[in-house]
Amino acid sequence: MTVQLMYLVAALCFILALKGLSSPKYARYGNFIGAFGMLVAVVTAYLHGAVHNGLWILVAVALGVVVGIPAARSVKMTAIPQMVALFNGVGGAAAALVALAEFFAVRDPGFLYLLATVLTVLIGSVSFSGSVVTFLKLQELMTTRPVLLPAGQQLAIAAGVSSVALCALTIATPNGFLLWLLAAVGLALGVLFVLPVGGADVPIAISLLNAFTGLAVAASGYVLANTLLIVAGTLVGASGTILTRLMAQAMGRSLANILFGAFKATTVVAHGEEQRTVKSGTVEDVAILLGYANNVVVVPGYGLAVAQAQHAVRELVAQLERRGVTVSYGIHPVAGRMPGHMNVLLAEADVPYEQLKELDDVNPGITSVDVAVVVGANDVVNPGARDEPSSPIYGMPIFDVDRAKSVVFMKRSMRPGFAGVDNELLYNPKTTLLFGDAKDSLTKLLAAVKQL
Amino acid sequence: MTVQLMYLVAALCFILALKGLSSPKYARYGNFIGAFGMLVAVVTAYLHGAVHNGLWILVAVALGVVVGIPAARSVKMTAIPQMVALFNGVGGAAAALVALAEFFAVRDPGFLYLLATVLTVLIGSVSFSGSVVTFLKLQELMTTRPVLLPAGQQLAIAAGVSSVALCALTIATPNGFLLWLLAAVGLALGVLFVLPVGGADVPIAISLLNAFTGLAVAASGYVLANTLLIVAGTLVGASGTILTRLMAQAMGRSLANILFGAFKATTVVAHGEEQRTVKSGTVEDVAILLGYANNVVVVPGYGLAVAQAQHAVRELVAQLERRGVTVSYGIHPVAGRMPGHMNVLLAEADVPYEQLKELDDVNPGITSVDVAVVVGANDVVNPGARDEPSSPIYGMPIFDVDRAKSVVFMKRSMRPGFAGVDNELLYNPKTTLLFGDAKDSLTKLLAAVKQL
Amino acid sequence: MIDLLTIFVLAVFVGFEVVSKVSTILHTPLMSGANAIHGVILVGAILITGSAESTLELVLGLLAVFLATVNVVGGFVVTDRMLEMFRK
Amino acid sequence: MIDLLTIFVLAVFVGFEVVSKVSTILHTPLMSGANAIHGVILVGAILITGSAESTLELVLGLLAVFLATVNVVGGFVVTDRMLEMFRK
Amino acid sequence: MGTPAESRPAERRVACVPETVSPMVDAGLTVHVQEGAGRHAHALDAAYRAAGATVTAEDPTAESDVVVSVQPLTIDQARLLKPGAVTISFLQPANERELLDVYKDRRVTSFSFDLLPRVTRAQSADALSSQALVAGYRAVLVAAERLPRFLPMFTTAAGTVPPAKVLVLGAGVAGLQAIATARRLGAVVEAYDVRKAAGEEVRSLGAKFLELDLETQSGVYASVQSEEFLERQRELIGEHVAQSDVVITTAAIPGRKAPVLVTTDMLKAMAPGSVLVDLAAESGGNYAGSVAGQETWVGEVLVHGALNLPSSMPVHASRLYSRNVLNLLKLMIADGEVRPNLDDEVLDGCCLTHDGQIRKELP
Amino acid sequence: MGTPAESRPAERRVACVPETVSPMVDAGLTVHVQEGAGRHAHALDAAYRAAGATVTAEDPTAESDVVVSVQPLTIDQARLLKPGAVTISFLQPANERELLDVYKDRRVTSFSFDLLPRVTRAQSADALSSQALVAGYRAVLVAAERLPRFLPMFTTAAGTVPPAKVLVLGAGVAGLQAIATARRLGAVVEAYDVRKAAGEEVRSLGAKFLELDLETQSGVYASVQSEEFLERQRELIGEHVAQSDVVITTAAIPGRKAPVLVTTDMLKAMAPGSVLVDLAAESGGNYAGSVAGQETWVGEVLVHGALNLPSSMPVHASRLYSRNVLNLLKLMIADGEVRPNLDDEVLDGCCLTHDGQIRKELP
Ligand SMILES: NC(=O)c1ccc[n+]([C@@H]2O[C@H](COP(=O)([O-])OP(=O)(O)OC[C@H]3O[C@@H](n4cnc5c(N)ncnc54)[C@H](OP(=O)(O)O)[C@@H]3O)[C@@H](O)[C@H]2O)c1
Ligand SMILES: NC(=O)c1ccc[n+]([C@@H]2O[C@H](COP(=O)([O-])OP(=O)(O)OC[C@H]3O[C@@H](n4cnc5c(N)ncnc54)[C@H](OP(=O)(O)O)[C@@H]3O)[C@@H](O)[C@H]2O)c1
Ligand SMILES: NC(=O)c1ccc[n+]([C@@H]2O[C@H](COP(=O)([O-])OP(=O)(O)OC[C@H]3O[C@@H](n4cnc5c(N)ncnc54)[C@H](O)[C@@H]3O)[C@@H](O)[C@H]2O)c1
Ligand SMILES: NC(=O)c1ccc[n+]([C@@H]2O[C@H](COP(=O)([O-])OP(=O)(O)OC[C@H]3O[C@@H](n4cnc5c(N)ncnc54)[C@H](O)[C@@H]3O)[C@@H](O)[C@H]2O)c1
Repeated sequence: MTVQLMYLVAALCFILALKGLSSPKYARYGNFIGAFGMLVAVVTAYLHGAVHNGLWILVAVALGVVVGIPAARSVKMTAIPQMVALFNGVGGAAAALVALAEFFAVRDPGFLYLLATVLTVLIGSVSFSGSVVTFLKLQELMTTRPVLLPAGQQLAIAAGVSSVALCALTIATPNGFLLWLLAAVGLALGVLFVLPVGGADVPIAISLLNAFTGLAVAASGYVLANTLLIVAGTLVGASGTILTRLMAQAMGRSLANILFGAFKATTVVAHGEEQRTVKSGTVEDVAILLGYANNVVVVPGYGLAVAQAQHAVRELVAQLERRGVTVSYGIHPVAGRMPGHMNVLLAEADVPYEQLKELDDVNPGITSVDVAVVVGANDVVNPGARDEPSSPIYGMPIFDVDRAKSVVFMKRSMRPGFAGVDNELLYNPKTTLLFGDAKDSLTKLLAAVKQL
Repeated sequence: MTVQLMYLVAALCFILALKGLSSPKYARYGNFIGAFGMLVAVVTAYLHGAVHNGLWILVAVALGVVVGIPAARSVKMTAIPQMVALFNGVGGAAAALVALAEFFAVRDPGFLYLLATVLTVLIGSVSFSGSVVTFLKLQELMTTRPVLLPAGQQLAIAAGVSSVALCALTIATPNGFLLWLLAAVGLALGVLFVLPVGGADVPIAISLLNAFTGLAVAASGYVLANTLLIVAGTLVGASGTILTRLMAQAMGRSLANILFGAFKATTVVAHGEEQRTVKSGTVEDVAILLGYANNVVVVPGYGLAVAQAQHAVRELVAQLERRGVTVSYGIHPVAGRMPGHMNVLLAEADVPYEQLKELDDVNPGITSVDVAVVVGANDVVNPGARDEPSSPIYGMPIFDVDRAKSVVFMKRSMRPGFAGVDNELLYNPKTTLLFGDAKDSLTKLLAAVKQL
Repeated sequence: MIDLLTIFVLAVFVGFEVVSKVSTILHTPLMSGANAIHGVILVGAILITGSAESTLELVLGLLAVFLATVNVVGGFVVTDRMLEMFRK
Repeated sequence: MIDLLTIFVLAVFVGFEVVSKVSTILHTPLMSGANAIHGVILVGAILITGSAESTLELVLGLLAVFLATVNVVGGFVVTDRMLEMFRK
Repeated sequence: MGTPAESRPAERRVACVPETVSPMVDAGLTVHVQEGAGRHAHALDAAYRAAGATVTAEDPTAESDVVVSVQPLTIDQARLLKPGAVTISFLQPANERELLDVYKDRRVTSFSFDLLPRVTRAQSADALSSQALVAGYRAVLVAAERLPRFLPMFTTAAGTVPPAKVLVLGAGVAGLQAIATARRLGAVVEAYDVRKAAGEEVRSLGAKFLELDLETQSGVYASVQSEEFLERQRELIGEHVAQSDVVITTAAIPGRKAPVLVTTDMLKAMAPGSVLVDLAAESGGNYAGSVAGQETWVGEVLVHGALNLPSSMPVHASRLYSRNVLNLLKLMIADGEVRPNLDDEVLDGCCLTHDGQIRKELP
Repeated sequence: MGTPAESRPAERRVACVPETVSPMVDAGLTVHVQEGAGRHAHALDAAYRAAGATVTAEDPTAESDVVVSVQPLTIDQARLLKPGAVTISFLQPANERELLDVYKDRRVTSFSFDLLPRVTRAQSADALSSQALVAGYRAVLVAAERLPRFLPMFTTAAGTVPPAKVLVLGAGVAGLQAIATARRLGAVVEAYDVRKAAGEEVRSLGAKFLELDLETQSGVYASVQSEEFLERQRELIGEHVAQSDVVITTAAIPGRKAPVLVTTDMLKAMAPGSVLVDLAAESGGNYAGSVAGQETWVGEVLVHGALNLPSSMPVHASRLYSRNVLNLLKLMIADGEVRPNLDDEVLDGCCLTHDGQIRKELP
């Protein structure tokens, strides 16, 4: 009874953890609560369940800690996604192993029990091998482009069918060997599943595999008749599924497309011309970027005027200031299409004159600017004017926003500005593009910042 | 098994129903889904559980339908709250009766079972009698003011203590008579609980009793070992509790205050001077009012200028127009503090001239205006200027917004305008007051309308 | 038993989450809808009546069935009426 | 059995509701946090190892314990690192 | 009702425009307008005729029961008035003693907009307000045209031009409108007034209110200030004047000489090319040296003594004025006849002569 | 470097203001300014001295290697120039044949802002733009002062005044600025231009662009239009002119006579008191009857033929111009000496005479 209660407490912690992790304000607390819940669960399980082999278990846990913590600590920020993939994979493997071990321990298993067992083994191994492949991809230990095996599709179908058959068979005639075979087929299936996914879709695949692992854990909960595993696994499975869908939406891909696309081996093309990639973000991304910045410079241009977004930009700036962000406007001498175009607009929107900064006010301190928001400007922030003597706009002074910590670029398309010159800044890895009419984007951004 | 599955389906429907009911867009579907789930549950229960007395049950159900539907159909919109109270009460009674009946049916009950039984009986009867009293209050069959019995507080404490004692006693020595006694004490407790609640707090009390009934149902679920009852009852209990808190917040009262206030018999004073009541709404109320209107007129005044809310009002109007609401501005000749004050402001915010309407454009069609939004104006909408020859402003033409279907009045306080004359419109039952700086209110309103 | 407790806890969460962001104007309809839902006690009433053996049980049960039915049908109908304004 | 199913359904709802409005920038931390949570399989691994009778079971169990531990500690630590930007 | 052509020099407005003829006719009046009365206000005789008025070659004063004009009638015209006739105009009682005596002798009932009580009911007849609106707007245009600088800020390839600083002294109707117009043109505006309520009003137009360390007046109208007070005020205003590119002064006290707020020293401290527009020039000037209708250079600063600015925008000024006249007339008309009831607080307030008596104390 | 006082009539700007003296000195020049050169622009001799210039009693033209001015030098001045000297000014090559011949003979290297190529690099030296900015702003002030009506809308107790309608023809730099200024003052603004891109530019200022049913030109500059085209254009513009209270015309084709867009008939159809400001008056006028520097009445409509509007706002116009001069000079200075490199596309484009040759075909 006490044990069960402790498990319930842990389950509660997990729910709260997920809840916290969904809000920027409470995300860190969420993570702590989750860790706390885990501690409760593990200690309870150890005290109550480690009847035998207590020492061995301690050793294994210690080993895990020794491996896991330094790995997580030392990984570079940019390499975190593959790390997550790896952790996910080992989780899946653990679930499969638990089900296998339990299978050998139990006598006379029932139907539902067997069903749960095979599911755990299958999903766990898919998750494991899939995760390992995504890890290899992201770590660039193999190509990041979609890998299309000669008969990949057929192979995948074959693996799928045989895994289902093996499941049925194992349930009908419970047998250790069949289960091992199922695990092997699962491993193959995982590899075949992830190989054709390429480039930008890999994180979505990781999220899906994460949800899979959650389901495997839930299924293993049935196997062990342990409510905590069921609840926690289901939570992860459900939230992971939603999350996968959200991620796919955020990248403008349909989930079905990715899932079946993977098997149909649709090539995933990188955006941009000449195969150059740009990073396009969502309103929420940008909102968080801005909301948690200290120092923001807004550089308006002709697009602000076209969109008649002067009021919208002022509202956004006011909202950011309410959050304690320091914001100023960088007014370029030739922004817009007539001298003083920006002045006219911003005066109309009642932007205080003191917030208007010129080139010489902004550029010297630009490296300490957290986010430079380029609203419908283009030529006036084109680093080519500074760096490329061959450029037709060479020699025009610009706002050096490429030296800011990050750049948000609002425009409708990849078209160049007045001078017709391509802008290197668009392809800068620091730059997040927010496509769409400036007024629209700003209005949405305002709403999103308010939600933070 | 099928039965259980059907119950699960019903539980699912209830969850979806509550989810739907929390969003204006899906509220009606939510209600339908709830009703559908109920149908599933009841039919299942009947087919599976009505081993005996099937006909009797049908008769009772038919009677219930015959009484319930006409009552719900014919009640006037203004009398709906008391109807809800009544329905809630009979629900509580039913729960108590079920627990009683079950008590007489079962042999050799365990501790938890008994606990659940006494809780059901107690809470059910509190909910029943409490609801009846709120019904009487709202229907004005008794005074709506807090009723303070001579020793009300002592009585309530006595009833509370004796009910706890009776519970303990019943669990210790299961006995039908004690249970009946408990029910009686519960009834008394319910009456004592609600009597001191007055005026504006009655709906909050209803909501709390509603949550109580939910808990009673959940407890009866334990008694009957029926998961559906547990889930549905808990859902209602939990959401009802949250809802009660939200309602209290919306009225600016703390829940604790109301709960203990009820026993401490704090008088609830109506707002306003000379005991006249005004209706002050929340931003969300007003947002829904506006968002679902067809025809809105905004009447700005000096307060708009003081708050410098010209941009904010334009944004709100733009958002409403995006929702398909027709909006115009009523510009009074002497609004503000200089001729053309409103023109200057609204031109600055780039409000198109065509949207500015004069007295003669607005007044003739005012009765078909769904909402008139008075933003920091006062004298120019004071019906006294039209109706009261003794008023110092008698004879000034006004916007007849009191003839619109409803009025939203944004101002910071109950202070009068330039002329220093009290404004009857503030006390008009059609009027919802939104207190606070106009710019603030408008900005919040904008956010709220976007959420619809 | 612990399973029922788990169910209870989870249901509490669902109940909290699901209504946590409701706007004021929906307070009353939501309350009324929830009110109709707890009319599910009708299921309990039917079950108890269906297995009633003494007259007392029968009478209590039938009364409960009647009251619960009123709760259910009245609740849903009244909620629907309140929601008419959202028909748009 | 049906209780476990109910638990499952309710947990699905809680899972859905709880993350339904998360902003893009939190996608990765949330995924990573959820990932750490499914490391709760460690509990299963401990239980199974704790009652292991054959060597096979023991080996499998210990391997599972090790892997699950990596999942748990790595997951929480890495999530925390990602969330550093929200410290403000 | 008769509308003679304005005969005072440089008056370009007209007391009745074609648009208001038809409501007057509806009210039961026959309207006579002198030929060419609306000439400066671009109101053609043909338009008057089309609206239902009779255009007379001669001055219609002698034949009319009601004579409306902007400026007071001349003594000669006044002598033509029918006994018991009604006149409506600005009368500037302090300057027009002789005229009043004529009115008194001829038992004329004369109304002056200068004296109209500023109660809510009378707002629609408040010609002081409507003409102050015009004056405030024009004052900024006059200043902007004379200023050798931009009012708005411009960031251009040829350098950045800072916004001009405009200081408005006196925030009555004209002052507020000047603030609004200067802000529209992009200037940075500061304003000052002795009245307490003015602070909020100024800020409500987005301008800065100067909080001087002076006891200031509450109430709607400014009253006469002591010379010490003004001395102290000038001290405090001084530095703000020096930092401004444009100063517009509108401070007035009803019926009195305007307070002196700006001194020659202050002007000398302003940037070369700056402009002062003194709307109070006609009542003595907020700068002692300003002369109504003249521009003078004080060092490198141009001082524009405003003379009848509303008249420089005759079309709309006349239209507003003419509406004010109509609305005042409506208060007097009963059963199609002009029969002013002097029990009415509004008419009582602005009636100067009636039945052979001068009804107000003159300053 | 020398800056003579402007000697052409009614020129109030100056080619070098005190603010730009010190950067010029920094660039290695010695700056001579004629006494009183900055008088109209409120730039005092003392200020020049303080900034590091030498103020000379005589015209410094004869002693200078570089002579900067706003208007072209007079023939007499040109005769004084050192051989090989550099001059910078507007030159209006079409009207100044004789001067060019003098320059040619004296082997003067002359640069004209009229011809500056409008490439990105040259923007900071683009005096046509900077002066057009001033002209566009002033045009609206001129119109607003002359209009007997309000530009903004007012709802007052004395009735509602509708906003004035302003029509801007030609949406180049000056036209766009006129649009912006008129909008600031609250007018309802429409505009038209033959260039395709102008539509978006006009709308980006919140004004309405007239979509006429004409094939219109793409590209940055307008080219010469056929007479049929103009005929058709006038037809379509006609009714918009009639409905406007103010028309501001700025249409120009570089180096040519301005296209005629407005006819007398159109003006006659406007409301009495309306105003036309023709910024193209100096190059023939967008209305054939407008004369630069004169105001004429066409029926009840006032036609203002603008003459050198930037000069009416000398302080800021000079400041911008002087910055343009500085920025152009910077392109010529190498090692502290003025040595224009005519391979530079910008200098090449605006160099009219060099080394005894006239380098451009004159129209
Ligand atoms: N200031 C002057 O006096 C003057 C006069 C003439 C020329 N110029 C020249 O104009 C240029 C000014 O630079 P700039 O940076 O201001 O403008 P720009 O370089 O022309 O860039 C404007 C950008 O705004 C985007 N845009 C247009 N409409 C938009 C909308 N509705 N929403 C969001 N984005 C929109 C366009 O991209 P999308 O199409 O992809 O949206 C474009 O990239 C300079 O090259 C300057 O030399 C200036
Ligand atoms: N137009 C003219 O030429 C002129 C000139 C002089 C006088 N008047 C007179 O001024 C009056 C104009 O009428 P009106 O209806 O425009 O104004 P009003 O009657 O003076 O009412 C203004 C209302 O705005 C509220 N308010 C002030 N600041 C606010 C803020 N920051 N946020 C929200 N509300 C705010 C005030 O209530 P709280 O304090 O409770 O917020 C007040 O009730 C008329 O009586 C007119 O005769 C007009
Ligand atoms: N209730 C109504 O219907 C109504 C109508 C119009 C105006 N008013 C009010 O009447 C008042 C006066 O308006 P007005 O334009 O006729 O005033 P005005 O022309 O008589 O004076 C102009 C301003 O100068 C100010 N002033 C006087 N001495 C000053 C000094 N030493 N320093 C600085 N400022 C000084 C006055 O306070 C006033 O604001 C205002 O409050 C206005 O709102 C009311
Ligand atoms: N790239 C740069 O650095 C830069 C700098 C300044 C200006 N410009 C561009 O140069 C162009 C011209 O500017 P400007 O002010 O010198 O022009 P301008 O003074 O030569 O002419 C004014 C306007 O008149 C228009 N026009 C000519 N014939 C017309 C007709 N028949 N009807 C109507 N309109 C007619 C022209 O299209 C032009 O827009 C604009 O596109 C401007 O944006 C570019």
